[in-house]
Amino acid sequence: MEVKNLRVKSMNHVTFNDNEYLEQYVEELKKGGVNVAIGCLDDCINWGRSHSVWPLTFATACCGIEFMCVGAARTDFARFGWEVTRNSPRQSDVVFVAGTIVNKMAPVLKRLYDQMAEPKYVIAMGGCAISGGPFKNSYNVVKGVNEIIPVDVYVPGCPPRPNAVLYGMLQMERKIKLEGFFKLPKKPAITPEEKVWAERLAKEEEARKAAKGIK
Amino acid sequence: MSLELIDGINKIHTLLTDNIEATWVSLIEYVLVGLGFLTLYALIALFLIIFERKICAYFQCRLGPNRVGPWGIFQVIADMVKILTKEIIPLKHNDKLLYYAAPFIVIMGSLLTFGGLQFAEGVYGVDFNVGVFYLLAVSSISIIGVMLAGWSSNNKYSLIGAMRSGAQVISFELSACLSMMAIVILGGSMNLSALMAAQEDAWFIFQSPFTWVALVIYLIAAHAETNRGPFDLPEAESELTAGYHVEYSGITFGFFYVAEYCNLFINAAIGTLVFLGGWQALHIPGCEGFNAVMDAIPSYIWMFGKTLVLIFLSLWVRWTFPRLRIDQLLHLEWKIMLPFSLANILLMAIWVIYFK
Amino acid sequence: MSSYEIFVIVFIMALVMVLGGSVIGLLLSPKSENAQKGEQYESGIPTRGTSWMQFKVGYYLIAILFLMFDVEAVLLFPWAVIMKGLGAEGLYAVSFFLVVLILGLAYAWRKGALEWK
Amino acid sequence: MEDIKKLLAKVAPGKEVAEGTQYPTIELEPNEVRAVAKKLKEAGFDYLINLTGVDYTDALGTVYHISSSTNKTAVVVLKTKTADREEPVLYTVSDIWKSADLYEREVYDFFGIRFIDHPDMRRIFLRGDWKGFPFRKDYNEVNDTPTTNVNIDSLETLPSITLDKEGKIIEKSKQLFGNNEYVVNFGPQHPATHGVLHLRVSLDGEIVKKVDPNFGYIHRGIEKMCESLTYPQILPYTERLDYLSGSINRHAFCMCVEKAAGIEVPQRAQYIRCIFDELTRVASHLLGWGCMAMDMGAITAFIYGMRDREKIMDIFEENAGGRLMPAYSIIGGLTKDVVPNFQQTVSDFVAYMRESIKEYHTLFTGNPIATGRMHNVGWLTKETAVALGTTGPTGRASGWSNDVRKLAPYAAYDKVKFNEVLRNTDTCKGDSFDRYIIRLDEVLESLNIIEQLNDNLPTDGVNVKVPAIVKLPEGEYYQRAESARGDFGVYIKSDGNKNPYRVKFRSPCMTLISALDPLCKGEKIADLITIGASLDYVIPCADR
Amino acid sequence: MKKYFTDIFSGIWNLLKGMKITGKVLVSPAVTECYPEKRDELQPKERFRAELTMPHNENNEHKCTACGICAMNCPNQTITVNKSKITDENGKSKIVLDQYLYDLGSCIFCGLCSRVCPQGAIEFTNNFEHAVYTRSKLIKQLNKPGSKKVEVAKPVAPAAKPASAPAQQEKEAAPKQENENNQ
Repeated sequence: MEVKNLRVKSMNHVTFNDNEYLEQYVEELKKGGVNVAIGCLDDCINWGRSHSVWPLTFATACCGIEFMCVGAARTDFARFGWEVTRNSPRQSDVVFVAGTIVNKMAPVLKRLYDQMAEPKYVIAMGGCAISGGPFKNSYNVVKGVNEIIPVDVYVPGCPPRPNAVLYGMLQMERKIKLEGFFKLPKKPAITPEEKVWAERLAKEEEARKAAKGIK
Repeated sequence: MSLELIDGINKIHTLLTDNIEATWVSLIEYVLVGLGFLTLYALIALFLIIFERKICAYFQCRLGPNRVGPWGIFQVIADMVKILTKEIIPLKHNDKLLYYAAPFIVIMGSLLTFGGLQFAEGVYGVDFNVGVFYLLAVSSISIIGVMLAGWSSNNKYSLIGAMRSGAQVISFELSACLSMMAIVILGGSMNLSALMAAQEDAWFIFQSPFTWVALVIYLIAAHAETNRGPFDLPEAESELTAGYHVEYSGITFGFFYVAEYCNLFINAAIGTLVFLGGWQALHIPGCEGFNAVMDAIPSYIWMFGKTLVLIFLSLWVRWTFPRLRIDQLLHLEWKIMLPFSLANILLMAIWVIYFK
Repeated sequence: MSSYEIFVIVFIMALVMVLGGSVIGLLLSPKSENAQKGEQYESGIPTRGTSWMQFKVGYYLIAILFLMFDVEAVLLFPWAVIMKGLGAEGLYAVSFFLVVLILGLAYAWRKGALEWK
Repeated sequence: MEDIKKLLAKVAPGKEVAEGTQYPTIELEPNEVRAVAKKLKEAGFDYLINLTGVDYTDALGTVYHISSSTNKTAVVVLKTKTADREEPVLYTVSDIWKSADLYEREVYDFFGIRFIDHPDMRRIFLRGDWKGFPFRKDYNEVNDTPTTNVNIDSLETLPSITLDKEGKIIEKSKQLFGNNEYVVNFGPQHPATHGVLHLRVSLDGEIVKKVDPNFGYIHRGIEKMCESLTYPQILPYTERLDYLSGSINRHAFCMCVEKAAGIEVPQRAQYIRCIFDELTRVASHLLGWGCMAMDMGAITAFIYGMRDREKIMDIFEENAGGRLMPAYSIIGGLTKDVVPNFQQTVSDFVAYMRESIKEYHTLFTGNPIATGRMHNVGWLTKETAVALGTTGPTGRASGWSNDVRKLAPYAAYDKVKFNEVLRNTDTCKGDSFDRYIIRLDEVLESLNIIEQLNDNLPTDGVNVKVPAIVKLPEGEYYQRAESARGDFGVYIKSDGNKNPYRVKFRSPCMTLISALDPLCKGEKIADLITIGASLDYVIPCADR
Repeated sequence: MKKYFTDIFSGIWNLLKGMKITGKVLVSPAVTECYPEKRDELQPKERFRAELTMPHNENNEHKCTACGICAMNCPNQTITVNKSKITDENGKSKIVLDQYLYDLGSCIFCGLCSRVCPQGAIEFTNNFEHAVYTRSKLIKQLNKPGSKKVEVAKPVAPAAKPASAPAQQEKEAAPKQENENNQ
């Protein structure tokens, strides 16, 4: 689908920021050739996915309160069908990183992200999540969640007002609508750190099995 | 319309029997009936999901889904597409067989109950002489699925959720059962068609004051059996994050989601059939003109209309009250509802013998 | 539709629905691998020990009480159906039965079996 | 003041009370601290407000701010230090004042000072494998961000040290949970922990046996950052501590600096600051009420609370230019004067809110399910509240009168008539319901204050001249303020530069969290959530 | 026994009262503001700080003298002022602004920069729609290409912020602060 043909109800194409990114994305998609049938199916699935984005309830600090405001009556993200906040990462599609991520929290966020079911998205909400924000000089703060997990949309603000969050979610809706669904699976390479983790898990598994054997 | 529907079905039946062998005919018919059930089941779930989301939004002075299609009616379709294309996560350390069987049992439980309902005059899957009994029995199959889901996930939240749901559902099963018994006493039969016939002149709630008590008890118990708030202890969003289905992703979670809404419908439908006259129109004895007007409304509208009213009541309760704690739940069941329903049976029996 | 085939049909339909849905989900959905995906979810923290361990369930007594009352309820249903025919005599007989049942409930109540422990 | 000096001369004979300080201060040798502390406690000083670690570059030390639940306005400061920077040890006071438990862990985490006989010397905020102690002035370790190691093992063992007869240090350790205990993690990502608190809960069926709160999942090191910022630059950070009472924290910090630098703030600014403080309090309590309802399953009540809270956000946005972070107070006054229709908007809001509160009572307070879940759950006696230092609405629900607005009035609070909302201790012992209802009562009281201030708004300016670079004279300053969660304190130690030498914020939330374990023992999982909600803590405030 | 029944009925009565409240809301209109639909009406209040801007006049001129006080005052280095020294035709050397970079992604909107600016060259506007897909897009150059400092406004008229007293006196102290930093 062309970026220009992208329809978002009552918002014009030109009112959105960063259209260049989407255009580039479309160009890359086209390189692999477009199959009409798959393209059509893509559009159907993407229509569904883009209108049903269930966020994970994940809030660490101040942005979390503004995120609650987005869900409350005034802004009401239910209008977009995004109100089904799931507490389990298994059932959610997007994680709003609302608040500062510190050193101790980083592995937790990574684990939550890892446990989410594909396709999954990340919105960095507020200065802290984007770049460490106010705390970027601190010894304990992660300078941008994109160091830990891939971020799809950045919503600046400290904290962003609820409507700004809606705008960010509309940006994500546009991104989802453009994606080639069947080209989606992006397997992130397992980092050496993760290998250590995997080994540890394997060990635990062995211990568990051994314990079972004794019983 | 339901009668025309039956006529139509009969015509198809004769058409088929004239042309094809009898065994094939019944096979084709089975497939058609099955597909019909499935479609109705899915449609009702989809409708109820959007219905709840809209109503819940209005209770909370919000608008609810309104951007996908007119008034947001295609919202659930989008959800369905999304949930179908979500990854099903292969878990480690869980009991694979039970884990995948659990959604199946939940769906089967609610579909079986669904099969025992009457949707309009003459539109039903099966008509038993123990119909009420059957509905009571199969509607509690789902709970096995819930417990299996909670246990097989090997997750602490889900395990606690499963335990709670066990305690909850077996408790409220009792009240539901006893409140139905009051109706069986009044109607003198367990056959749904017979009960329908008994309500032709007046619905059961107009036949005896004790039906009201039974109805209230039944509604509370049925609400509790659907695991929806204030009785959502097995899910307990704020305590157990998502309770028994915390590890389910993609469509496997979707099955629980769909079954939850179908159970909502099924419980309301049973309540309608047994207490509110099912597909029978509202009749006032001796008021012929009024009765004729009421009769003009098709029976399926009566059925679904009354069911929707009950569902709306259930939603109203859900979106107003906080969740019960497990001891409050048991207090409510064992110390309030059970004595009341036992007393109600006796009183109903006395009423039937001496005042009717 | 004659009678009990409905169960077979519904059973098959449930199977069709669950299997069909799962197959579509498995075929269509994108997948990814990582070390932590299959682990248990517990608010983002690794589980301590296993979840399948001896666990005190408070509803054991409740289950037994339920069993008692449910069996009685099953016994009462046939009476309920033909109650009109039995008339007052049947009622007296059954109310005796019910009183015993209610006494049992009162006893359990008194003994604190209905409290969640 | 004189009485306290006499008392100090009695409990610490031969020690000089320092001259020219805000509170009577005495400096002690490490081994004298416990004896003096015990005597002080016997003399009625049972409330440890704050315990601050300080790096004096040549020594490491601690500062104790101590007050009393009976003689409420009295504050005493004790100080002690040890010159050993390699293996610094001090004596614990956690058995004398229970609230010192977490504070001492914090001092260990930041400065590496270990406390003899403290039962639990785990790191509190930083990961167990963290290198170095970041608040020391010579800290220069580099710690990288892990993405996989969740490091749960370091939470299991409780190290502690004790002295043997010769005075040598003996290391000990204890297991936190038994091997066969059913331990469930609640949080960090959990809808009911109000942030990223990590509770490790040992369960026996539905019953909670032990709660072990873990902090640090949002520890941003604000206090350390403050040491390299100028005073005006610190202001935005104070708002991000307890973001629900941001204005109040900012106000407290401004006051502390203003008092130290001798800046007189115009009356109008004082009044408006107070109105904003009270509006913040109302907003915070509304959110607290809503979250409590949501944690108990009534999502609709939460939405109603948020609906009314938006009206306050509108007032903030219109006047200060920010919603959650108004950034209105600056050193010397306010950024701008209020908009012309401010008084009208506020009085409209007050009238609206009074009606809403009635609605809340019908919707939720009267609900038998809600009351059943809150009554007789999580009893916090007055003694425990004082010992744990759980101030604010939580303490007042237990009958402990601790409203800083009353006992040390600041800004315009001495010019308005209001009651300190207390729950009668004869009829209730401070259960969840008391903590719940006191917030709604406080909202009404806040509305009273707002109304009085709003009607008598003075007309002098909103700010005064302050030098571009604010420098505080050398010394230590402490300012208390009543935030929505209790006694918020700002401790500034200045060495005369434009940056503070050490800043410490006394977080009311940390002590609230420490109350979780004693309150939840023997209650059900559902009660754990209710009690947590009724304490109404904000984790970023505790973690700082 | 009596308490048992009164408890039940008062309980039911209170539950019904609660349902009445929600029922009332059900029939009253929603308070939702439809953001993208009514985008034009839903602008934030005038004072709302959502983005730092440098106003340019019609000749593409701004008031910034590249003194860097804003960058110095920013708590977390959100602002970078790149300046260069040029010699004009009269042989006088002066400092001109090359790039005024502003990192929206880490700004905390405290308003310190615009308050301390001696020229009133920067101000906060309330355009809040900034969400992007790439983080680098959030670093904005505030001076427009080819723009230069407005020349006429030599004696800076504090027209932009007349009432604000601290801004004024901070202006006076500004050069001092700069000197201090240079030492």
